[in-house]
Amino acid sequence: MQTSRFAGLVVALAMTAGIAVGQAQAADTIKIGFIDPLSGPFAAVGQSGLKQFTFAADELVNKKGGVLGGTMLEVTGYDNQVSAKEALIQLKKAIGDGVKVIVQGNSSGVANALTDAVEKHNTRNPDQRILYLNYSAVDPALTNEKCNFWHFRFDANADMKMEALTDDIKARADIDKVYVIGQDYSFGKAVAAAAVDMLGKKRPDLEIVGNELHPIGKVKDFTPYVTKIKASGAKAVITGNWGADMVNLAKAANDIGLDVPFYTYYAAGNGITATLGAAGKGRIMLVTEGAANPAHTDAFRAYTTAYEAKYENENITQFRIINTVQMLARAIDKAGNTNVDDIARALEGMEFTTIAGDRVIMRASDHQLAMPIRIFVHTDENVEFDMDNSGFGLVEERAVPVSAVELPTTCKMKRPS
Amino acid sequence: MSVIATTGAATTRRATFRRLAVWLVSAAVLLILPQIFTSGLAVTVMNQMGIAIVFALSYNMMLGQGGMLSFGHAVYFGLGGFFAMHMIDWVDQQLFVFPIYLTPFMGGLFGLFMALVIGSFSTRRAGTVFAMISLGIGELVAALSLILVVFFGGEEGVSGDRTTGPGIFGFNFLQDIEVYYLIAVWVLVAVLFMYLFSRTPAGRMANAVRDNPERAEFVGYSQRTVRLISFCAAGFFAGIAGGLFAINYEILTEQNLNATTSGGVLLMAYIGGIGYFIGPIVGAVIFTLLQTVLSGYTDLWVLYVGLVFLATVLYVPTGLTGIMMMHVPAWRLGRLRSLVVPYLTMVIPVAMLFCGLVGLLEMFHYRNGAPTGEVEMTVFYVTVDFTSPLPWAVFTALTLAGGYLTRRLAPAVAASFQAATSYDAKGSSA
Amino acid sequence: MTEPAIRLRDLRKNFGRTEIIRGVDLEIGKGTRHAIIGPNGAGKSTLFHLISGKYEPSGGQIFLHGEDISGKLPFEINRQGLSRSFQVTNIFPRMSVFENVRCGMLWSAGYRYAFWRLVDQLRDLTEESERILEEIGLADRRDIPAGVLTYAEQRALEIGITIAGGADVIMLDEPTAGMSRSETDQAVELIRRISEGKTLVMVEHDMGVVFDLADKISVLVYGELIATDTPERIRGNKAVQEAYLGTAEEAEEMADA
Amino acid sequence: MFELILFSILNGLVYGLLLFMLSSGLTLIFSMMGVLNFAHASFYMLGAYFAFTMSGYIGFFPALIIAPIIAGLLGALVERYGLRHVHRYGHVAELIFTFGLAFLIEEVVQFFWGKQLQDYRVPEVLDFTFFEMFGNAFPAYKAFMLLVSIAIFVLLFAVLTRSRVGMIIQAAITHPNIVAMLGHNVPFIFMATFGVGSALAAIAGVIAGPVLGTGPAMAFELGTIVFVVVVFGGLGSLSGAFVASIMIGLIQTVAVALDVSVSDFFGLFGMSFSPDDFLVDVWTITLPQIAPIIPYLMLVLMLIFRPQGLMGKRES
Repeated sequence: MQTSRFAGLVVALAMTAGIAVGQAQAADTIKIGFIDPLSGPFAAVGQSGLKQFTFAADELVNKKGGVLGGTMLEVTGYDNQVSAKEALIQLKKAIGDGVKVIVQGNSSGVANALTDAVEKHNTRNPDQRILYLNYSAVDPALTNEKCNFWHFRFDANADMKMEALTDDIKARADIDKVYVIGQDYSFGKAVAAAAVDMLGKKRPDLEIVGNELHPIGKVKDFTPYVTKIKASGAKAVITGNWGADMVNLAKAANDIGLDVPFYTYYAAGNGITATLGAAGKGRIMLVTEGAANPAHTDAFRAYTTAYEAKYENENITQFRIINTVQMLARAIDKAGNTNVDDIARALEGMEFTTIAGDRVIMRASDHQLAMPIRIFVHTDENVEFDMDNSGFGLVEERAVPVSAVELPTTCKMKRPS
Repeated sequence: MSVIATTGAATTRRATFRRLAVWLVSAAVLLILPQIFTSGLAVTVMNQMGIAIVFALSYNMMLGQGGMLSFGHAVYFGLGGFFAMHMIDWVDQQLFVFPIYLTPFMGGLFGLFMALVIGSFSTRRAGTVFAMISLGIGELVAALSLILVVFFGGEEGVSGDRTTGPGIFGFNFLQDIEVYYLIAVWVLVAVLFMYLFSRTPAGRMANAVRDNPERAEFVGYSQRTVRLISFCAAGFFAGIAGGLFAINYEILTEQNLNATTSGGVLLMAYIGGIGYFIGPIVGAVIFTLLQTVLSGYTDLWVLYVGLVFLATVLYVPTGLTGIMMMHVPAWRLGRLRSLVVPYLTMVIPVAMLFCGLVGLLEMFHYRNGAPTGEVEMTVFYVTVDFTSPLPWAVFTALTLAGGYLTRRLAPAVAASFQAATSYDAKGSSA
Repeated sequence: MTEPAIRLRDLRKNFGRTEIIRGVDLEIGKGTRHAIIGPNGAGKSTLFHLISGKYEPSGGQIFLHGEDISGKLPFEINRQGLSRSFQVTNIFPRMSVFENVRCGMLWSAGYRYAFWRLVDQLRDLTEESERILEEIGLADRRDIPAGVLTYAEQRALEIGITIAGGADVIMLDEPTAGMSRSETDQAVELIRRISEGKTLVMVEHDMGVVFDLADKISVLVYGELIATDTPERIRGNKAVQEAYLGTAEEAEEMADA
Repeated sequence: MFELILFSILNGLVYGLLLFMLSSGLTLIFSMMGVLNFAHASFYMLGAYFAFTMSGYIGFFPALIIAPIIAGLLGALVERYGLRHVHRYGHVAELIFTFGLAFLIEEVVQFFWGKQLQDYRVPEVLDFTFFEMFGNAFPAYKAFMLLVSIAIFVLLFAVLTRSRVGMIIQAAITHPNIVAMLGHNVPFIFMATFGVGSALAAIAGVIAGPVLGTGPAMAFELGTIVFVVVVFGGLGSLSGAFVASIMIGLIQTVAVALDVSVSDFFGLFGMSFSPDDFLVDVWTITLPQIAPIIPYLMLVLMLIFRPQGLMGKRES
């Protein structure tokens, strides 16, 4: 007994002392802090994002000589465990490590916390400012009432995506009944509200036969929901569901035999495509930026091939990460120094041609990247780059141009003098 | 064994002085700490520790002191925090004037109120029934927090600005270091009051009810009321911790009251040792270090925390504090020095075992997610090629040798420990 | 005539269909030492549990100092001045011996659920607890956890907790069970001292103890009282002797005593 | 509406019987050892993961047998080297141990299989529509789940009421001390019970994995619901667990079908609320919206008003 107690003590103490699985620290780099989940239930998405960032920084910037004539970009992961509290701690940690630019994307809740914290930090510590590049959090508020000078969004916000989605529905006269289902939290509600609003304007004839919220992450079997959707006679379903809620919804639809399109935001990659498999074929539509199948440019084709060769089980799931890295590098070069305010000013209004050939603009008024949005379909036919090594992937069905998805903003940007 | 307290006035006064000295020293340490750990991260981590200390101690008012195992203590932490956050917002909107630095008290009152409401039915029974009710309430409140947007702000939560209210001594809490001192004061006050609570009739009877609820009823106490009082006090101090959280982070979200936070506080209290007043303090400090610092080094940190927790439950149910306290008799007897050599002989094998295990785990983990073609990784500042059998062999050998030596040496160390702490050994004194 | 300390009127208790206490009427006068005896399974402990509030009566009434306490909760009954010990040691094992005794007196000393007073500063409590520790002979065990005391010491502590609150009705459930002869003698002396001027009700198997201490004895057989009388008369009571024939040993003991 | 409810009831049964497979094991363990096993659903998860990996090599049906056996053996080891050790520190320590174990198993699963959802699919032989009802397909795999659940239920019932082992177990449930006196090897019985309980959970995992998803969060998601079932049904009561499983299965599915909101309810009494009301969130809550959290509400209410549960005899 005493023995084991003692052994326990030593192990515990040794662990407290800190396990050193250290990373080498290169000198003279510009540090980018990647603050997203690296452990816990959402770690898969975070880990994949970190790889995509590191790869983009290495391939597209560092291998081409870096920025400012030879300074390299260094991406470091900070585990925020998708918690606002941890994100703020990690932000402090990153600042302590000399990070100038933070990137984050998973969860609008965390994004709201971070943008708030960054603004406060920058106001309270003018000599230690940091830049926040949001590559995936889509809450419209971030570039509207909550906008600030140091926040830039490289993903299309939820309203823009809904604009694209409803444009697609507008073009399909066969869809006269739509069912909206989502997770019961801000994003799910925002999707529902935007869908009702925009469909009402674009298709007054169309009937919304169901508008439903379910608790997030608590529903084990979606069969009753799908049964209800089927009974309503809906011709299309709109959902903002992600993760297991998305997969289970699609599986239940397949089981019941609900053969209508599902317009989704997050139904691909990180195991979801593989899990959906045949169950989602032709049924799951994904509204997102980017360009997967077929690749629009050789450059993007080569890039994707190289990435998938390096990481066997990974895919380019977040095209916007490439834009984020490239535009940041260009802004640093344009600013000519690493002053955060200068970089931010350089980013404002920047016009850029993406690796896939799209023209995008970082709007100065609200720091929202104006970009085309595409509707993809989940299928195993004509797939150039599949996902999760499943044979299934996303094939582009339709592209909605920038002009159609540009929305006015309520942002009143306060710029530092 | 004739250590009877000679309750002379002099002894009492000396005891009182000694007790006072503990608090004064603690205050001094809290004052000096930021001079030693000056980095922004250190201050951030210390702020978090302060919040965790109050929260974990409040939890132990139930588990350790009152024998109530709760799986939903975050509810009071979170609700107190949300209320304090709204207070800060109301001050910001100039609905009324209230000093921000006192909002934790309001958070505490709200936590107390909610504890009173929920405790009125949940404390009727202890044991499994209480644990299950706390679990159910925790799930309900967490789920409702996403539905009731007006109060909880949905997924984004509620945020505000702590700097707008009337300041104190010229502090407006613009910088984290100012918040540090605010938290330090609150921690000191809250810990003092939690300690004093344990010394009141209500606090003593909480221990009695924990030990033997039936007997407590036969000396005039309703076990339910005793539990309710502890529960409310725990809710109050959890609410204070929530209020501190609101000031420090300026945001509260659903995560502050969900099962993860509730589970975390149980881990903290238990690893630290629920049988001692200071146990949860130790646990909160260590858990915060693991969560914020270790997580920067390895993705596997949660696995390590799980291993430490399970090892604690299995082998040291008295927690880390219990291990320290085990040595008090040896210290009293002046034999602590006799343990130095045996402990040192253990250091090497245990370190070997530890390095070997961690190395194997880390290599296995890294290999799973490594990019194609990359075969190198860094373990313990050494770069290794995980495709070659050599590092695997080295770490396996370290594990096995360390494990073997630990087992071999353990009885001798245990024997020296026995000798050092046993009263019957030669020169028995006191 | 003054109101008796305890009065039972047609008290009944059944568990399911099994009747354990079948209509007991009893008066226990103020200031008397009253023993309840009877063969195993007669329902003595159940009777204790009924009076002290651990069990709720199925029928009948219990009066403490003339007030109806039937169906009240243990702590309510305790607050009205009745304190009891247990047959199986029932202490606060992780608290110190001193604290065990102090817990016994917190309520009656008027401190109730106070969370604004510090126990260590309550001189009266400390002194009174230490006095009781002296009385039960555990003064030198003051600061060790009660759980590590020897059996006899725990029995003494059990009594200490029971009397700490200064209740005027004290019920002891087999206070000397499992003790050696010398330990029993000490316990008897202790009980005699602490019950001075109080009403004592006890269940006891040791006839020596019973006849030594009791002013009055009630005999309970199969849930019914067959006799209540002074020790001398009980000894000569035919019905009692018959009842005890089944358990010869105790009958002999009774004759010896 | 009628067909919607009927179909929901059928699905509710599938889900309810699955819950029973989990809750029966948990109940057995609780009855014998007095331990509410927090890690029970972790064995459900292990079952799914084992079967997922094995079915790639030996096929689904052999995995259906072997995965639970391995999980059961693991369970027995946990009892032997973990729980038995902690037993001396009391029930609270045991509860905390199983809590820690659940936490650790989740991490270990992520360590070996990663953090992603696993592509654990319905076996091809069962991947077809069994029948159609009012235009809704009922997949063959669900029928298979129903069949396995019922088979397990019947088997369990038969073993408990007809066999010698069952007699001992039943005796142990009601009079744990007496069985020890009869000379049965109680530690072994404990270990075996824990193993069998874990294996039952693993079977549930094997068959539910392809339908409800196989990922690191699956244990936690279902674990609390199973807790609700056993506590609601009455700790230590198999029949209570059965009734509660079916009830919760049905409530969760049927509630979804009924689109009623709080304001609809008050509307019955002629009350209405403005959308600007401070409590607007409360008035607009609908039954489907809260369907999955109804069980927790039921749990809390049951514990308040009848702590021994629906059919339980003892409290803790």
